[in-house]
Amino acid sequence: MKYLDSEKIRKEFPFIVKNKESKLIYFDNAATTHKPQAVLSSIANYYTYTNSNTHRSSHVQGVSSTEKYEQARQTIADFIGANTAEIIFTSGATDSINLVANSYVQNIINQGDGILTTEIEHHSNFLPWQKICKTKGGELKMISFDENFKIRVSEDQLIKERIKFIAIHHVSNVTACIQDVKKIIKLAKKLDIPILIDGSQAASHLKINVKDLDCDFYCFSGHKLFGPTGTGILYAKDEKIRKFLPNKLGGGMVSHASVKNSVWERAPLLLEAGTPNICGSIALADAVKYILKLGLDNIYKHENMLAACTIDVLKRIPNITLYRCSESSIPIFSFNINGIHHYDIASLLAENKISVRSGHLCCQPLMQKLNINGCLRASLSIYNTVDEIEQFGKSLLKIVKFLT
Amino acid sequence: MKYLDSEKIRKEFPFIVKNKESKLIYFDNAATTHKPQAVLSSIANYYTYTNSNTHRSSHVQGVSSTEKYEQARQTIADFIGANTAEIIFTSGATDSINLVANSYVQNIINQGDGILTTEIEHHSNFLPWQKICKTKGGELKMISFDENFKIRVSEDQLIKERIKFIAIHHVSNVTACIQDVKKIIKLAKKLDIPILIDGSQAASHLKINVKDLDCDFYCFSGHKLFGPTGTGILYAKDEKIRKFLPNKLGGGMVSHASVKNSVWERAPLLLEAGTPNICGSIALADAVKYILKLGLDNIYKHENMLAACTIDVLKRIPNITLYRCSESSIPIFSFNINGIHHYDIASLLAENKISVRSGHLCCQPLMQKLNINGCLRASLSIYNTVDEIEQFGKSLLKIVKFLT
Amino acid sequence: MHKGLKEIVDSFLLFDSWEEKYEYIIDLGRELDPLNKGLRTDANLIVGCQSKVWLYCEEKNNKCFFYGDSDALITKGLVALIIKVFSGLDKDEIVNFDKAFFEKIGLRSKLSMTRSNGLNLMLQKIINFAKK
Amino acid sequence: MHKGLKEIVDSFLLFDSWEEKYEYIIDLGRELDPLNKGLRTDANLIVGCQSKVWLYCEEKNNKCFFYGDSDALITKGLVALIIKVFSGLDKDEIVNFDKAFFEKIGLRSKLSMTRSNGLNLMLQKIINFAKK
Ligand SMILES: Cc1ncc(COP(=O)(O)O)c(C=O)c1O
Ligand SMILES: Cc1ncc(COP(=O)(O)O)c(C=O)c1O
Repeated sequence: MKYLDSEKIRKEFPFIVKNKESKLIYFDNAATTHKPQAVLSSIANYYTYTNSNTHRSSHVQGVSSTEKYEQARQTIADFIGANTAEIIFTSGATDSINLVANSYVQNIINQGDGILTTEIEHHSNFLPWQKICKTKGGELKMISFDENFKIRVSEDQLIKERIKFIAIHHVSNVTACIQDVKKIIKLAKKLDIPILIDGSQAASHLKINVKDLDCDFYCFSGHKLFGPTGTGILYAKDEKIRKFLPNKLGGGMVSHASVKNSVWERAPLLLEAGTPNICGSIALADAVKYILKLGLDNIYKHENMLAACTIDVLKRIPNITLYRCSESSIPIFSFNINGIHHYDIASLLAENKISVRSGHLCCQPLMQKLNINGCLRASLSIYNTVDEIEQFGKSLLKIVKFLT
Repeated sequence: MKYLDSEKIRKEFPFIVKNKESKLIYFDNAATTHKPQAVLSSIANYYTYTNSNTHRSSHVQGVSSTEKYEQARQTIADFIGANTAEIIFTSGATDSINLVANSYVQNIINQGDGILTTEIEHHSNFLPWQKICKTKGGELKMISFDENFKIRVSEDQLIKERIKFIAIHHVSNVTACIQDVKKIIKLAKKLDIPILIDGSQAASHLKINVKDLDCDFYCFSGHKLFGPTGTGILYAKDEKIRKFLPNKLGGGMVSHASVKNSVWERAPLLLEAGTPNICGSIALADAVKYILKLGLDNIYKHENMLAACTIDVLKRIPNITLYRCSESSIPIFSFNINGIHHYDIASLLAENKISVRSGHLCCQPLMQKLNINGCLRASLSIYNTVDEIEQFGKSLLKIVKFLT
Repeated sequence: MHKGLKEIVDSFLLFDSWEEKYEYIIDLGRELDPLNKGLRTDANLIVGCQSKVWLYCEEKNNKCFFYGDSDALITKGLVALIIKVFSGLDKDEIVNFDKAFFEKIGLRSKLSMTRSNGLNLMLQKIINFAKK
Repeated sequence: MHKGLKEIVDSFLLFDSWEEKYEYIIDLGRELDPLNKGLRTDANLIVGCQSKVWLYCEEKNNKCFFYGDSDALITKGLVALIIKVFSGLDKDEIVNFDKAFFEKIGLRSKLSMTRSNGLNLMLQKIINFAKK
């Protein structure tokens, strides 16, 4: 029944080790995860042994820094089944999505064209499309979803609404729902509509293969994947990346520059102007290696076990409303307790050394749809334990009683 | 005569300590500097004790992470004499400059307007303006410079060329020249022309006060300032930052979002969409604290001493041409040796464990102006020593002999 | 420190458990004068991420008076506490108020630079009002 | 490993100092057949950051032949070395060429994924030519 050795894993995370005594329970992993020692060591080692600017030097550290950086790109490419030259390093999922918006989508949307997305998106995968529609006279269209938060697109809608671009989440940071993106991508491909998948909440939980999915764009942040802050990935299909116009210009992205004219490099370098987050990207690759060592299958099964426990515990709370997919999902639990403000509960959980998120979770359109002003969210990761879940349940019960 | 204790400083840089045995000489500090232990510890401590997403959580780590991040902003603001709300965290100088280009300059340049810059700029402070001129029908105009690489602007030029924006370097990464930016800013202010100063090569060498300078924008990268990769700063004057239209949209930059409409946050949060490089920015503030502890006055004097030594050594090299300001400058030395390709010399210096840069140094317009295809660059920092300079001189002599 | 403040600090020092502390805070909220419906407007709303705070500022005879509300129990209690602290002071007293007070009663984190609960913004609004 | 390669590796093993090694490399460059002026075109230019490399590829009787030049002495030597290694091989031999060879002679770093000297791009061009 045990897919991962959680005791061993907990020892590999300095944050968990340091908070052992204080018995802190960290259930805000959908916001950001902690980092294993392997990642901290990767950072320290880079600055101690390699540190140098990339792509420009012939000296030993310069070459070695470039090699490590490009190997990191290879590691990420392998992780999601892409070609190396299809991986762009960004500063996070928000940066990745905006890069697609500014360098590509902006140039293909004309008056009256539709961009299709959902009300379940994180603001980062919603606002950029809203802006393009505003500036280019396009229309932002919504995909409907059922009571399980599963989205449904029809060929009919795509045609009728003149959809020229689709942007959807792979897994929601509120509902935990794993969307059947493959089916939607297939439909999009049939009509030759480029499609972006926001994998921010998928990459640390599911095995991803972008070639198998056949999407045009896929993105995620490093910091939600046991990697450092300030790192992110954009996968862009070769045929699409060629059409990108750079939004950021500077060192490293031109082969020739003069007062009159400049000749650009090829992607991905074209899209990584300036000194990149060299150390961050290398450490992110080491986070990926850490995940691969544990095995995504094991992680998925282990987290399913944790999810089942959490559901059991939450069922015992009176007047609870879960906003959650009952089908395939990851260990995220968004909920409200009737008559009690989510913020009151989050505050008192914090007093009880349990960290959960409360608020609109950067998903205001969904909150409006659900007709709530926010909710609580407990989100688990590989280092969380059944004991913690039970403690969470007990504290929650006590707090609910206290507040009613 | 000794302003800094270099032996003590060397012990504070893990990279230098680890390379002590191999006697590596790192003279590529204009590309990137090494990081003191204080910065490495800052990173490790953040991930071990604080790690959490900012601006959104009520739980203990969330609050503490936000506080540390905002304190970092305060530290940087104090460092350059700005108000806290005028500091935007970016991923580097290139990112900062492009932010100004995309969020502000793009909206003020019309057909026939001029943008004024120099042929001495780094590509990162050149290509964005070239692009805006191309797309908006503006004209890219050049400031002339004397044999010392000092630039000279006249009121006449500003008026005649219909200049609507000025972007210049504070210190050049090739010529080491410290420009009298204050004088130019004064002129710009007189005609109400917004002006950006690229301080990438200034921030680790000179005391900067943006209020005293009175520029509208000032920027630099963290990694050239003993801080981590993937960090950078943009200072934007309060009255200007209010006019920025965000180029990147996502979590944390709206106060209200709905399918119909969104209401934006105020700057600087408006311009920092998505999870920022929290750890990186905090570590950058710790790098700044490290600099302040040494004292910029001491650094400046110490580096002047190193520069004088280097000049002495280079004078002994036959057939050398220095591309360098003989007046106020920082310890950067760009040169060629007549009849020998710069790359050949850099390669052999690398064989001799001396790291210098060779090539166009991301300054192709300047190379064209100088009528060269590239050059060598030795750039020093606080941990470099007189011994290293002498060793460099000896090796260089030997190599030049070998190649002629 | 005026007498009301001293009383508050003393109360906080007595609490052994979070239950006691928050019972006190929530009770403060219950005792808060209800905000005039006409003042519960968007103009008086301070938008934080998690709970709503309304705050109305008024000057009478050189003293400042504050009226507020929140949709969350604990936040409402904190709004009441802040009003208790600042209402009736003159502008100078508000501007020079020693914020260590909030530290003393262990609420620093609730009032820090986060946008999460709007309390920091509320404090800023009060101080800005006093600075005008 | 063809005989020419063995010879190169053996030479490199004998070098005690950088002077010897680079004398050998530079000499290789001096012995390189000069590139036909008509082939020193932008189309044959491989733009690296630091030194220029021209490379022209040709197939004759199922064998590949390469001609090249550089503006830097050492790069020219390395161009000569690479041409020595690959010229005269058939396409399959090139595609399957064991790149550990460059490691053996201590030039891995000069041929790595950096754009700094164009040598890596040169190698890529040769391999791409062979793959066509
Ligand atoms: C003068 C100058 N400006 C801008 C930059 C760009 O900095 P970064 O590559 O860190 O974005 C550099 C760094 O090479 C520089 O020296
Ligand atoms: C589904 C989803 N998309 C996008 C994002 C934005 O990620 P980041 O803030 O790291 O850019 C998040 C993170 O909160 C997310 O959960």
